[in-house]
This record gives sequence, C-alpha cells and structure tokens, in this order.
Amino acid sequence: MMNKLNINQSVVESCRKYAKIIANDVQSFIDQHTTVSVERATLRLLGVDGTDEFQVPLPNRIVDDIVKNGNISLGVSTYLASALKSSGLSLSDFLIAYKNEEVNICGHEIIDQDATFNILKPYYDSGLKRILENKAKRTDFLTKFPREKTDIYVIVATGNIDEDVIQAVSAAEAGADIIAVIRSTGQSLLDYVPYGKTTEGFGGTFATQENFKIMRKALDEVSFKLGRYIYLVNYASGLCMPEIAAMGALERLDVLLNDSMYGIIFRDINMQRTFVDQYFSRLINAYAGIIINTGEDNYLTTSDAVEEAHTVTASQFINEAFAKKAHLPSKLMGLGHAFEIDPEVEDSFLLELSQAQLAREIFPDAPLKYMPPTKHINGNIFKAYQQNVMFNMVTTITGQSIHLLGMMTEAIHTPYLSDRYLAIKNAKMIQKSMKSLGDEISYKPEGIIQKRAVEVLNSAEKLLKQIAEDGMFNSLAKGVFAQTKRSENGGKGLSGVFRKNKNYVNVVLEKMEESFNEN
Amino acid sequence: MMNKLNINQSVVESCRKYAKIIANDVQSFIDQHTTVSVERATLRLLGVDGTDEFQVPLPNRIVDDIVKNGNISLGVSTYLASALKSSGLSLSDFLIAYKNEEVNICGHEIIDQDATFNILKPYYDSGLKRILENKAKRTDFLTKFPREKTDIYVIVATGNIDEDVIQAVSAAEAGADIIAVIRSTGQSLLDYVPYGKTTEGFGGTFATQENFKIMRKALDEVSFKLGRYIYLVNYASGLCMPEIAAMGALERLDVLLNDSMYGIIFRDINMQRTFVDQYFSRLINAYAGIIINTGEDNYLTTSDAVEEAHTVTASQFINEAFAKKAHLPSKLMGLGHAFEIDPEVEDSFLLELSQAQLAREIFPDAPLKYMPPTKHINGNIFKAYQQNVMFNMVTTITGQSIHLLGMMTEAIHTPYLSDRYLAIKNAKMIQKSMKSLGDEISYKPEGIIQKRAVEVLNSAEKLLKQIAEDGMFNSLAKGVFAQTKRSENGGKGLSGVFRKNKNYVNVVLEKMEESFNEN
Amino acid sequence: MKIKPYGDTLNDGKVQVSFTLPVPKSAKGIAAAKEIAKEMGIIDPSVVHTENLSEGFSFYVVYGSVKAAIDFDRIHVEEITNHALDREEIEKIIKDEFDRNIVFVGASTGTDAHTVGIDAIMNMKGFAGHYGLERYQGIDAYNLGSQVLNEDFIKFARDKNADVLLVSQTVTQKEVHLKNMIELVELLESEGMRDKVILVAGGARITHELAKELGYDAGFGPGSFAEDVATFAITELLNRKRGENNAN
Amino acid sequence: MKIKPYGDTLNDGKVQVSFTLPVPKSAKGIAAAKEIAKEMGIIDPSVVHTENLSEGFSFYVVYGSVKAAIDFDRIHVEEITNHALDREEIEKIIKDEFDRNIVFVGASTGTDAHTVGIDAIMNMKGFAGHYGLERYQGIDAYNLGSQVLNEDFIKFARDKNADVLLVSQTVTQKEVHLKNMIELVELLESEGMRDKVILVAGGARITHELAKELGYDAGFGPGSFAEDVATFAITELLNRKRGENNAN
Ligand code: B12
Ligand code: B12
Ligand SMILES: Cc1ncc(COP(=O)(O)O)c(C=O)c1O
Ligand SMILES: Cc1ncc(COP(=O)(O)O)c(C=O)c1O
Repeated sequence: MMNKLNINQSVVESCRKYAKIIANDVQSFIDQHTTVSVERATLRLLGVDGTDEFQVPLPNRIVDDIVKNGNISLGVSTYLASALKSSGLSLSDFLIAYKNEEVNICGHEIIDQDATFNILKPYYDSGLKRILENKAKRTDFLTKFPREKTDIYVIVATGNIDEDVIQAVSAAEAGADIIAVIRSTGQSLLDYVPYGKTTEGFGGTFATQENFKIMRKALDEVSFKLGRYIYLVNYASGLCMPEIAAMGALERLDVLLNDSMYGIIFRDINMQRTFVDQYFSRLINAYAGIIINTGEDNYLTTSDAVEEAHTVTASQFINEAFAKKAHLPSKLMGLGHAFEIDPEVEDSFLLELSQAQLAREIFPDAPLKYMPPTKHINGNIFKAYQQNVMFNMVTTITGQSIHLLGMMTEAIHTPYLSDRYLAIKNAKMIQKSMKSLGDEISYKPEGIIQKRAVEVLNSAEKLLKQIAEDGMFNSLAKGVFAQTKRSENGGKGLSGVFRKNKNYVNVVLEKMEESFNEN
Repeated sequence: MMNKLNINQSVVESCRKYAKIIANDVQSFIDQHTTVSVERATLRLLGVDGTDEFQVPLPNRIVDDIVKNGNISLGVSTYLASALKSSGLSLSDFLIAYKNEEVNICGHEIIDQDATFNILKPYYDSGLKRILENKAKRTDFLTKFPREKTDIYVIVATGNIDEDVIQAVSAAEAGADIIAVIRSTGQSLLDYVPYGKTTEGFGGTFATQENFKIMRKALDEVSFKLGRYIYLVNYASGLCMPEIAAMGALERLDVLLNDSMYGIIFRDINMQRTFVDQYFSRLINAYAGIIINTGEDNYLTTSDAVEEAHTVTASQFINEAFAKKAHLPSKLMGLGHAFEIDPEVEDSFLLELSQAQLAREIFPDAPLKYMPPTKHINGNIFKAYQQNVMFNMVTTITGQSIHLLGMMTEAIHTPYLSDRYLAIKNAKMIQKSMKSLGDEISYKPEGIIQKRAVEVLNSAEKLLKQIAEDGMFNSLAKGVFAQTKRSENGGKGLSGVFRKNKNYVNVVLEKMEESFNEN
Repeated sequence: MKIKPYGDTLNDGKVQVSFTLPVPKSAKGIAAAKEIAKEMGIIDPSVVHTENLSEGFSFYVVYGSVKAAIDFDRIHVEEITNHALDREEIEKIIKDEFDRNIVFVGASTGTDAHTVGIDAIMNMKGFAGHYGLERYQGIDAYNLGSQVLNEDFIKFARDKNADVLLVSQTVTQKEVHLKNMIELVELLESEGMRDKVILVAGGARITHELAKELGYDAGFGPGSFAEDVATFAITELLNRKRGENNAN
Repeated sequence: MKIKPYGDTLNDGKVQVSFTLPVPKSAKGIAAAKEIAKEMGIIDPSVVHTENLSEGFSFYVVYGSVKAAIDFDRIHVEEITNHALDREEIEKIIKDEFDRNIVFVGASTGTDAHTVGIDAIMNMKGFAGHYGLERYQGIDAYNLGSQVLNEDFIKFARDKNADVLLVSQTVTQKEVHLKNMIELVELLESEGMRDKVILVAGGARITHELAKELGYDAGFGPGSFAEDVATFAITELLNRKRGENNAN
C-alpha cells in the first residue's frame, strides 16, 4: 500500500473504531424509525408514480393520507397490501380508483407481514428487477468502455432540462466523464419530488424522474458515440433523500450526492429525519450499484480550510461507517474533500497536497470525490483559472478518483458552455503533462507535507473520540462540523419521522437487506 | 551541492573542458581583430556622443572617416589621440570643430601607444570612473534593498519611451523586479545606435542612451518608493553590441541580453563580427557589474524542445566559456533556457522540470534566466495563462534566478498593462503557495526526470566534443544550433571587421583588461 | 476628463472579449464573431482565437479598440459612506447618543442558503480580521442563518423591535434575489414597518444602486465589513433621530 | 438564421469582456466600466471584478448580454479552398498538366525575423506532420529565410522565374506588415511582374480578406499547411493556363 506520508496505521484504525461506535449508536435509532420520505420511496419502488389533479405526487398523497387517517408506523407496505387485498384490485387499477376517490388507502383490514409480502411480491419484484437490469446495463457499458483512473466531473445547471442536455452533451464531447445536473435552489427543502419534465428552475434544474430519464437517454447516446460511458449524477440530500435514490436507481443514475449529515448542517433538516433517510437511500444505492458522494468539501466553504481540515477527515470516517451499515462497498464510497485553502497562505499548495494524499492513503479503494477551490475564488477569472490549475495538479499527483472541475466563473454564475469547456481542457492538460509526476516524487521525511498529514490525522482521531463519547446528536448540537449547531428536535422535517410499530413492514427495504445478508 | 538528478560530475567537467577548447580557439581569432562597433564603443566610453547635422552619430562618423581615410586597424584610440595632440584641442572642442569640418580625424601624425594612453587618460579615466560609480550605486541599492532568490522579469514594448515608463512603473508596483525595454524590430540590424529620446518604434522602443537614462531615472524613483531596486534591462546583441554595452554601463543598466552567438543565428549577423563584438561588450559588462543574459531559449522557439534540449545545455557551456574569457564571474552569467515543450507531450512537465533542474545544478552560482512558453501558446488566453502557471511552478521548484514571465497574450500582441499585471500575480501566487515545494520533494532514482537529465547532459557532451573537433565556425556552418546554418563569410556586418595592426591600441579595452588582471 | 480603456497607449481603447457562438468553427464563424465585435463598437476587431467546444458550438477570443470614451467627471455614484468609522468610534456614538442598545436582525432570506456573507458581517469572529456586529458593545445582533422566509424574518424583527434589518442574498440566477427582495419590502410596507427600520441588503452581486432601486436604504457588495454597515446604520439612525427631534 | 453569443441558454447573448481604465479602483471606476460596457451594447452589464493594477490604473471584468444578433446566413466569406488536395494529388496534377517544375520562392520579408511560419510551409520536414513544399516532386522551393528586403526578394524571384511568391509576415505592431506588404505589391507592379506571379501572404495575423485587400492573390493564417497553399497555387496556375489557352 501507498505510504508516502509515513502515517501511522494504528491511528487510522483507531479512527475507524471510533467512527464505528458513532455509527452503531445512531443506527440503533435508525432501525427503530421510518419517515414519510422512506415510505414514499418504498411506494415509488413498488411502482407508484404520477400526480393527482392538484399536482400532488401520488406517493405524497398516499403517505399523507395514512399519516392522517391511519398508522404510518405500520409502514405503507402494510396499508397498500391491505388495500389491494381488500379491494381486489391490481396496483394500477387501485391507483386510478384512488385518484378518483373511489377507494381509500386506510380503513381496510390490516394484514400481517407475510401476507403483505405475498401481495406486494409482483410489484417489488418488478421494481427490484428493473434496478438490477440497470445495474447490469451499467456493468455492460463499463466493460465495453473501461474508465481511466480519474473521472472528470462537471455540472450543468441551466434550470431547463432541454438546455441541460445540450450543455451535458457538449461537455461530454469536450472530455467530461461525469455530468451532474444541479438541482434548483429550493428543491431540497420541498417535502415532495416534483413530477415530470421541467424547464424552469433557479440555479439548477428540478430533480424529477422524467428529467433523469431525459438526461440518461441523451448521455447514453453520446456515450455510444464517444465510446466512453458518461456517468449521470444527481443530488439526494434533502427532505426527499430516499425518494431521489429510488428514482436514481430506476433511471440508472450512476452517482448520487448522499451524505449522512449534509442536510442537517447545510439545509437545517432535522437530524433524526436525515439519519433515517440516509440509511434507506444508501441501501438503495448499494443495491443499485450507485456511487455515493459525501459532502465534506462543504465544511471548508464555511470554515477555514487550514484550521478545520481534520473535520473533513473525521467526517469521512463517519460517512464511511454509515455507508458500511448500508452495505455500500468501498468502491461505491465517493467520500468528499476539497481544495479550499486560501492561496495567499504560504505553502498552501503543500498543505493541499498533504490533505489530498492523506485521504487517498486512508481510503485507498474509495472513489474519492475531490472538489475544486470555490471560496477563495473571486471575479478575476484568470486568477480563478490558475487556482484550478493548482487544484488539477493536486488531483493528478495524488490520484483522486472523481475530479470535480473548478470553473473560472465560480464567483459569478453557474457555468457557461465555454467555462466548462475551458475547465475540461485545463484538467486534461494537467493530466497529460503531469501524468507520472505523482509516481516520480517523494516527500521529505518529516517535512511540511508529512507533518501536516500527521497533524490532521491526529486531530481527526481526537475529534472522533470526542464525538464517540458525546454521541452524534450532541456533537451536532455542539457544532463540530462547519461550525454549525443543530439541535436534535430542530430543523425541517421532524414531523415526518415516526417510530416503527413492532408490526412495521417495509417490503423493499427488507428485500434489499436480505439480498446483502445472503451474500 | 544540490544533486537531485544524480548527475555525473565528470560529464559536467568534460563538457566544460570541451567548451573551453572551443572558446580558446575563437578567442585567438577575437584577439587579432577589431570591428567598427568595438571602435565606436571605445569612442563612446571616451566621451564621444551626439550626432552631426545629418543625424549621423558622431562615433559612426569618426569611425567611418577613419575606415575611409585612415587605417582603422590601428584603432580609433590612436587616431583620436593623434588628432587631439596635433590639434591641441580638448576632446569637446575637437568634436565641435570636427562637426563643423574645421578639423580632420585623419591626416595627423600617428603617435605611439604610450603617447595615446597619455593623451586619452583624462577621457578614459572619466568614462571608467562613471562606470565604477554606477556600479557602486547599484551595490548601494542592493545593500539597502536585498533581493529575493528569484527576480520577476517583465518586458515593456510600446515603442514610445514615455509610455514605456508608465508601463514599467506600473509593473514595478505590481511586483516586477526587472524591467526590460524591448527594442524596435529593425534595430539590431542597424549599424549605428539611434540618438536621443524616441517615441516611435515597431514592437519595441529604440535603444538609445537618452531612453536608457529616462527609464533609469523612473525606475530609481519607483525603487525608492517601493523599497526594492528595480533592474533595468536592454538588448545588446546586434550590429552594435559593444556600443549598447558601453551605453548600458554609462547609464547603469543592470542586465544586458548579450549572447555570444544570438546575432549570428537569429539575425544573420556575420560570425566573425559577432564573436569580436561579444568579447568587448562582455568585458564592459564585467567591468560594470552588469549581468549578461544569453539566448539559448531562442533555440527552442525554432527547433523542437524535446529533441534539441541538449543544444541548450551545450550552448550554455559555450556561453560560459566565452564569458569567463571576458572576465565575467559566475554571478553575472545569466545563462538562458526555456520552457518550450509542447504541453501535449505526455509527461512534458517532467521533462521541463528535469531540464530546469539540470541547468540549476550545472551552474549553481549563475543567475539563470528562465524563459516562458511562447511557441506553443496560441490565442486562447486562458490556456496560455495555464501554461504560464506550469512554467512558474518549474521556476519556483527549481529555484531559477531570473524569471521572465510569460504573457497570456503571447500569441497576440506585446503586453498590455493588465497582461503584465496578471502575469505577475500568477507568478507571485506560485512563489508563495509553493514556496517550499522544491525543498520538500525528491525525484525517483532513475525515474523519468533523472533519466531525462542524464540523457540531455550526455548528448550535450557529445555535441560539445564534436564542435571542439570541427571548430566553432564550421559547426555554425553545419547548423548545430536552432537548425540554422551560417557561413563564416556570410551575414551582415562582415565589412566592419578588421585585423588589428601590431600597433593597434584600444585604451579602454586595455584598461579594463588590466583591471581584471590586477585582481 | 474623457477616459477610454487602456491597453498599452493612453486612449487606445483596447478591450478583450470572449464568447461562444452556436455554430461550428469555420471561416463564417470567424466572420460572424467579427460582426458581433463590430456591433459592440469595436473598431477593426481581431479574432485572435477560435476553437470548437463541441459539435455545433465554437469559442472566440477577440481583441480590439472600442470607440466609446466616457466622460469620467460626469459620472456620479452615490457612495454609501466615504469613510467607515471603526468599532470603537461606533460603540462610542451608540453610548453617547442613544440610551439603549441598537438591534440588528440579519438573515439569508428566501431559499438562499449562503450564510458566509451574513456571518462575515454579524458573527463574533468576523471576517478577514474585522470583527462582526456580535462583538460590538451597544449592539444586539441576531443572525437567523439561512433560508429564512420573509414572513419569519419580519416576525422576528417585530418581536425584537429591530432597528436595522440585514438581508443577505447570494443566489441571483433568474433574478430570484429581486423577487425575494421586493417581496420583503412589500411585506414590510403592508405591515406598516418599512419606515420604522433601516433596511440593508448585501451579497456578492448586490450594489448600492440596485438596493436603492428596490426600496432598500443601502446595499453592500463584496469586500464589505461589519464597520461599513454599522457606520451606515448608526449615521442613518442618528439622522433620523435628529430629524424627529427637529420635527418636535 | 439569426445567431447571438451563447452562455447557457440559446440566444442569451452572453459575452465576457475585460479591460483596464486609467483611473484608480473606485465606485466611480466601476460605474465608468459599466458605462463602457453599455456603450458596447451590453444590456445590464455586471462588473464582476475590479482590481488596482498600480497607481492610477484599474482592471475590470464584465459579463453581460449583447443585443446584437447576426444574420448568419447573410455572412459570406470567400474561402480560399474548401478542400485541400493532398501531396500526391498535387504532384500528379503538376506532372499531368505542366511540362516543367513549378517554382515557389518564399521569405519572411522586411525586418521580420520570424521564420518558423514560412519554414513550416516550405521546409522538407514541414509542420505538425505535414511535409513542406521542398518535399514535393515537381516543385522547386526556395526559402530565403528572414529579414529579406523586398528588393532582394523580387530580384531572386525574377532570376528563378518564380511562379509563386510566398511572403510571411508575423510582426504586425503599428501595422508594419501592411507597409511592407503594400510596398512589395508596388515594387512588383513597377517591375511589371505582378501579373506574372501568384502572390501569397501568410502569418499568424494574416487573413485571406486582408491579403486580398492589399492586392495579394491569397492570404493564409494559423493552421495552414503546405498542401493548402500548394492546392491554391496549382489550381490558380491551372486556371490561368486555361484562361490563356482559351484566349489563344
Ligand atoms: C460557499 C458557497 C456555498 C456553500 C454555502 C455554505 C454556507 N454556509 O454559506 C454551499 C456549498 C452550501 C453552497 C451551495 C449552493 N450554492 Co453556492 N457558493 C458558495 C461560494 C463558493 C462562496 C460564497 C461565499 O461564502 N463567499 C464569501 C463571502 C464572505 O462573500 P459574500 O457572500 O459575497 O459576502 C460579502 C459581501 O457580499 C457582503 N455581504 C453579504 N451578505 C451581506 C449582507 C449584508 C446585510 C451586508 C451588509 C453585507 C453582506 O459582505 C460579505 C463580506 O465582505 C460561491 C462562489 C464564490 N466564490 O463566490 C458559490 C455560489 C454563490 N453558489 C452558487 C449556487 C448556485 C449554489 C447552489 C444554489 C448550487 C446548487 N444548485 O446546489 C447551492 C444551494 C444554495 C442555496 N440554496 O442557496 C452560485 C450562485 C450563482 C448566482 N449568481 O446565482 C455561486 C456564485 C457559485 C456558482 N458560480 O455557481 N454554496
Ligand atoms: C518564435 C518567436 C520568435 C523567435 C523567432 C525564431 C524564428 N526562427 O522564427 C524569436 C525569439 C527570434 C522572436 C523574436 C521576436 N519576436 Co517573436 N515570436 C515568436 C513566437 C513565440 C512564435 C511564432 C512562431 O514561430 N509560431 C509558430 C508558426 C508555425 O506559426 P505562424 O508563424 O503563425 O505560421 C503559420 C501560419 O501563420 C502560416 N504562415 C506563416 N507564414 C506564412 C507564409 C505563407 C506564404 C503561408 C502560405 C502561410 C504562412 O503557416 C504557418 C503554419 O501553420 C510568437 C508568439 C506566438 N506564440 O505566436 C512571437 C511573436 C510573433 N514575436 C513578436 C515580437 C514582437 C518579436 C520581436 C520583434 C520582439 C523584439 N522586439 O525583440 C523579436 C524580433 C523579431 C523580428 N525582427 O521580427 C510578437 C509579435 C507581435 C505582433 N503582433 O506584432 C509575438 C506575437 C510575441 C508577442 N506577443 O510579443 N520571436
Ligand atoms: C452531499 C451533498 N448533497 C447535496 C448537495 C446539494 O444540495 P442542495 O440541492 O440542497 O443544494 C450538496 C452540495 O454541494 C452536497 O455536497
Ligand atoms: C540574447 C538575445 N539578444 C537579443 C535579443 C533581441 O534581439 P533583437 O532586438 O534583435 O530582436 C534576444 C531576443 O530575445 C536575445 O535572446
């Protein structure tokens, strides 16, 4: 194994040990709870889709109905199965009747778990099958078109899915390997997923299943044309995390932003809600073979990147521990970090190199997601272009996996077509002209680079120990990450969290867990 | 001593040995010859300046007069002393009378060497004194304002000295340490130096003594203001190489472009002329404490930088050997090299790093002049800005001394004010953020970087051996540098070369040589 | 004084322009780029670079001289404060001139989740070595964080009897900030609170000009610090107080 | 088809502009920058950056939308050749159609010392994998190198009975290339040689349009190769030959 930094493996092990304690503790909470979004995601995976006449998505209408008129703690699976059984209708017929208010979801005789599985079998079988087919299709693509070590990742964010397609295809032609469609600014706080194709958004395009489909189709076409499989990314974190994961699995997204804490810290979403949601969404991703991306990079956009570097490392360990709980293998753990030190700091490049190398060595098999400078970018587009050169160098030297390109117009607007193109050319030039540099150089023993890595790792260990002692909920209340304090019962979405009844059933979740436990 | 490349010192010594053979051989030719420009420079250092009514500079008029009506092989010193003696006039009175055609320079009784020295003593004393005073003033400045390891060098080139001053002062304020005033395109082929202040030029400003003075004054002012001594640079190479050196010494230039072969290769100036001229001009520079810059970088603008890298190294050894002959200490030898490999070449950055480090290790005490990418720059200013980042990195990592900044508009125009400013900010960011990087990293034994250095050095040795065997003149005829072939009797300016008479005197040259031999 | 852009000679008018055209790279594309540059008032534009971005799109870099000369003396900008007081001065004024603490309420409003800007102004720690309002004696500073709905913002301000409202807006795409900022003014007016508070906006794309236009008292862009906004607010409060006193 | 610059939405007209103003950074400077942008037809320009370059000079980066829409179909450019022949084809035409070698004489003329461009076209080795004219059978290529005076150039061409003259011009500052290129045409005319040769110019800033304007038969810019100029010259020679035959 690579050990350019001379880090002490026993400290790494100790970090993992604390992270496991932290995750175990939260997981026992998770296992006892469900959320409206978990239930809606379950409905989606059973094949419930579409909206009612008021544009309310059916999964929302059904779950809200149960919350109001039934006992959601039993799980929507129970209610749906009961209703199907008692009405004798097929799912599709039931949904039509339900929309027409000819049948209810509640008020039927509640059936037991086994009966629920029995009745819903055709539906979850078909949902799970579709996901596995998508996974197989991705594997096919990847076999046909093997990838390089580092994937170039760019975003599109026009607000209009048709325009996004143009931009995405253009980026792919210019050399991008991964396209992320950024969401409209407000979406993560909506407690439903908008429906259908959309052409209006603010600073991003609504994540809808139809939009996923449209973009996937366009990217598949260009993938064939270029002989390179273009990954499609969207953002899960938010009030609908598991639903977006479900949609992503159904429409063959390849990567999902899916942090265990991002929503809590950066969107003030309730922590109970987020922890429960992240588990199911990650389970879906694990099942679908979707890479998750975590959001540690965001910490450094809020806090100082020199002082708070260790919080990134600590959080990576925690995200890893949660991901393991959700059965994600290392190769799907796109842990995040970022190049965010003020370039005015003397030897800042060395510190960045150290941190990036540290992440690489601690998580050798993870497809690390490395984020570009953003905070210390201003409207001087030439300077920004330079900062991106330096970032691209660290990426190349330390062999990061998912290389999210910086834009020279970062401080100005979401990228124009040419911004993205120039960013790709920038990265490509570094990749090519410095191809073997990482392999050629070694770092001075106990020099600035090595010392920094040791320091960051030790501080991370200390922080993890403290969090393990205090517990995750209390630690978030203390503001350990991004200096943002959140309370256990504060934030959005708490009212959508429910303690599971002992008769709770979630047919999809259980089938997925089962499939992992078989292996 | 630094040995990051594991180079074999015995090969370096062998290169020096061949270079010495080459230079010795040419020096014996040099010692037997003088040129019109050497003689005119001598006049200038004796205090002859100004033009006649037809704008012909007096040094030209006098030397041409002697060529036509006397025997220039005796040296202009002989003629001037003889005329002063026989006319009984002081130099200034003589010049007035001469301009008025009241006295001749020829036709007087030719006096001997001792008498020549006697009569010209007040004039060369005063010229040499002024040079030494300038040197002392520079030393003062440098003591008051010590320099960093790497000097940032930019050019101004508006064609108008007043506009140049604005640009130069602006650049100094932005952080430049060295300002070069580029010459007008045609000037190097003029066999005289234009006189007085000028405000029109093509792609550069005429090098005149008055322009030197104007710029020196402006830079001294800004030096005081900023607490940083700003070096002034001009270009000697051309048909008037020694005269420009003389003017530079009189006006306290700090650096002169002064290659032993540039004029031959790139301006098709006759090689006999150039070799004789370069000796005297470098002697003046040595006396005045002026750093010379050599032009090996130019080879790579014409030839391929991967294939012809060794010609740069070989030429550096030759330039060093010639410089030693002219009494230049290592600390005044600004040997040139450049970052000119096509960035599309895989691992090109490693090759550049290797070459720059090689130069640094072979010439540890020389203030190496490192030139930016130019050839593979196109009108994509963002790409160019990136290439300059990469160049700036190599400069910083390998600790080059004179850092000639690349411009993002290299392929478009001579720099605008903002181009220069942005270039300086680019370099400064690298210098600061990568300050200790060179010290922190080491290169893989027998890796790409080390291997390349060994290869280049070995090829340079082979080439030097060949040149030593063939002789310099024949080698230039073969086109060893920049794939440009020049013949011994071709090119411009041959008619200005003369074999010295055994009674030849050059009071300035001899006094200068004497001063070095004393030490 | 008439001024023009400056390349390397006074009044040469040199500018650099770049853009993309929705056509493939071609001689026609270059000619079109030149036309556009001419329409922009560039004399003799030089298309120094063109490159295909992808099928159907090409990129152009253009240099040239603009005709436009601006009469610099004629330009009048209303600068918010020509001279910011420092923290001690501000604290002293509050102590001397007011018999109570001044209440600032700030937030990143609407769907905007960017807090770094408003934090820079308000948080104890401040920004780039300039302490934030929370550190000021005599100031009660409430920072509500991000994604605060205008309704909630106003409610809080009313509860705290706020003197100064600080609104941060970072996301400006599709003019979402305008919509949100105007809505706030309307709500304040309908609540009869507009005249009772000093209403200040800030953010990377906010200018004083824009803020005034939208009915705010001031707008602060990049590089603003707590003392800038505090100076403005205190001066304005003083003026209003004196105005009231005079009116009595 | 009307086209406009493209940022992230068709016809949004987005352009990027940067320039320096001879005034210190200030709110007034920003306002002036905005004015200039408006004069350039930019609607609602956004000065996204300003910075002092030195005392008395400040730099601006501006983004915005231009009004100008260009009718792309209306643009007509005379392209030299829409399709260059390859070396073998050219050699075959010479062999088949002419009973002699075609003589090309090239140089970087005037004070211009840049040879890489003309070398790229003429030298055996060529450029970027495209062989130069010296390598072509049926072509006699004479490359006189750099800083060749127009007089010397013409004299040599006359001596060799040149069919095609290749002039390379790289330095364009203060329009020095125009002066030099025009002088050559005048000299050729006064020597009665203009109609007897195909006169071609090339260089980084040379366009076909410009060359035609100056009285040349063609102009070649960056990215030209030997086959481009040979195709043009041979085609033109053929046309002239046929023209003469017809006239007879
Ligand atoms: C950090 C950051 C984030 C962080 C925010 C973390 C946090 N806790 O705030 C995270 C990662 C969460 C984030 C998310 C998003 N971001 Co963001 N983000 C940035 C970034 C990199 C820096 C902003 C910043 O902190 N600047 C530093 C502060 C100190 O500067 P400032 O805000 O200008 O504040 C100063 C002044 O303006 C003024 N000021 C500011 N507010 C106020 C208020 C008052 C009253 C006063 C007096 C003064 C004042 O004083 C401050 C100090 O001088 C910028 C790009 C950039 N480099 O500018 C993008 C940027 C602002 N983000 C952008 C976008 C689009 C988003 C997203 C919408 C993307 C998406 N679709 O997911 C999301 C969602 C955010 C949302 N819902 O609003 C765009 C906005 C484009 C536009 N013009 O509309 C930008 C420009 C990036 C880009 N090019 O796309 N972002
Ligand atoms: C290499 C170079 C040099 C070398 C030249 C070496 C040599 N043997 O030629 C050296 C170092 C000697 C040099 C010196 C100078 N240079 Co110079 N140089 C360059 C540089 C870096 C590259 C030019 C080049 O070789 N390009 C590669 C070739 C292949 O491209 P090309 O010339 O465009 O040729 C192609 C086409 O245009 C076309 N073509 C060209 N000629 C012809 C002719 C015909 C008939 C046809 C069909 C086609 C054709 O085909 C070619 C292949 O596709 C440019 C900057 C740049 N990156 O462009 C500056 C540049 C051209 N130089 C410049 C200047 C000012 C100078 C100097 C005057 C500076 C000075 N004051 O000292 C000197 C003096 C030169 C003089 N008296 O002319 C400026 C010109 C500015 C302007 N627009 O006027 C430039 C743009 C740099 C700058 N930004 O200041 N230079
Ligand atoms: C992990 C993670 N999830 C989601 C997002 C985006 O979330 P939103 O749509 O709420 O802006 C980000 C932002 O960069 C992120 O890092
Ligand atoms: C050593 C040397 N001398 C002189 C010059 C400039 O000479 P000229 O004025 O002839 O262009 C250069 C060009 O870069 C050079 O490298």
